[in-house]
Amino acid sequence: MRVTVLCWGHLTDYFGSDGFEVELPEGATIQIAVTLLEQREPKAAGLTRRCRYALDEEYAPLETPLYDGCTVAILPPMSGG
Amino acid sequence: MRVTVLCWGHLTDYFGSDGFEVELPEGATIQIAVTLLEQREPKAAGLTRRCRYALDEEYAPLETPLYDGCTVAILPPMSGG
Amino acid sequence: MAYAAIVNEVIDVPALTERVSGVDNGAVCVFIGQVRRNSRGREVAYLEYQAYAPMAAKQLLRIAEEAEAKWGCEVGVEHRVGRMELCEASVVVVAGSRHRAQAFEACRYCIDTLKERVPIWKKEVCPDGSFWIEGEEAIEVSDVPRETGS
Amino acid sequence: MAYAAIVNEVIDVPALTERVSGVDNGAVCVFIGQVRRNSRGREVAYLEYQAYAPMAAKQLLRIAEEAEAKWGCEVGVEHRVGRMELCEASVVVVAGSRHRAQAFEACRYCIDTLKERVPIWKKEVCPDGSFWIEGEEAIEVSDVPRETGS
Repeated sequence: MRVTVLCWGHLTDYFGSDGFEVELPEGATIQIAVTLLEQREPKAAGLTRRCRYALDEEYAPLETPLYDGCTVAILPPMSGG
Repeated sequence: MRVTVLCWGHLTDYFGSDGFEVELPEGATIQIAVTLLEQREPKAAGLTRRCRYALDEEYAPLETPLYDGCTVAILPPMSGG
Repeated sequence: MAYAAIVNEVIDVPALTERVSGVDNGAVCVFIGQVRRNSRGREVAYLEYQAYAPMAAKQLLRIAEEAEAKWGCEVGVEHRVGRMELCEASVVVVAGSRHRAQAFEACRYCIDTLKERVPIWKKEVCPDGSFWIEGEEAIEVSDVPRETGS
Repeated sequence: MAYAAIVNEVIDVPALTERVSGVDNGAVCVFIGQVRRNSRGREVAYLEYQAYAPMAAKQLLRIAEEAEAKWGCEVGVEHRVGRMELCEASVVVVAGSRHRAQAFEACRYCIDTLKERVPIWKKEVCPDGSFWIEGEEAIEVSDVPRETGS
């Protein structure tokens, strides 16, 4: 399945802010998408521990299963206000 | 001594809002000025219990002595805001 | 520096806010008290505020200064007197500080304290009569003609 | 009805305030978060706010709705994104209610909760470098060129 990944905050320094698509096996979870990112950019490893995650614009835990065409967002600690 | 008395809130219905002068004996206190008002307008009697008082624009207790030329204000419960 | 005034005209909220919006402040809290249509079941046509102006201005400034000292912030207050229509502001408090907690606290302190000790009185003019609001009480405006005795 | 928006332009504070200043409200509380010169010892030249806009707008609206339900008041929030100069407002919260306690509480709730769960990130651009502010941390913007891999 194809999944869109969006990164925010300092992660955009590594992965850009436009998002990108990844191919994942059926049954993959948010955790698997995150692991893929950590492998792609070693500087991002460990940082994702601090993050929260969203599936299709709603907060979701790491074990949430993904589906074809969905959007996962990696959300570092926020600083709005 | 001559003392100026100012009334506020519903007391202005009885005593006007422009203030007026009274002649008081030496040694008179705010209490004495208040008693004079209560005698002048029976409807105001007892109401002054609820009030606070000011001497020359500062809060002052009933027993504060007055002096020639001073200004006493009778302040019912306030409702600014 | 603390600012306080009793004013006769419409309060200029942006201008007052500007006073506490300096470059060192990250947070500005504004409180606006305005004339509402219903007051404890009475329908209000308009309000009239009366102030013992010189004493009220002194007390307002003192309250603003207390808030500045206690929360390390900048405070401004204006209270309007005279006739006010529905939705018009009778009082505006502004507080600017580095962080938001201080701005909220200072603003709240000023409006709470103002109600307790600034000599201002509100008269509600309603279709069925007029009432002096004195603390928790509403006293119907008496029909007796005013006498300015001496 | 609760109102929330992520905006790109200068926030119009009077227009936003107007939304919660109806004739049934006697109290309006406004909170303005603005760009301040100093941030934990760093001198700030300007800020850049980035938002996950559709999710941020949803979360903002939900917070405003929660505040309205909890305090029986009217709430509006705008958060600006993009580049902001010193003293410009990044966020404005307005809350109108019959009495002041609700307006203060609702306004405070919105700004506190917004910081916790609305996906917005601040980058401080300083003379000595730029920093992503992420919660309590400031992460220096990396020099590596951005790669949008796939």
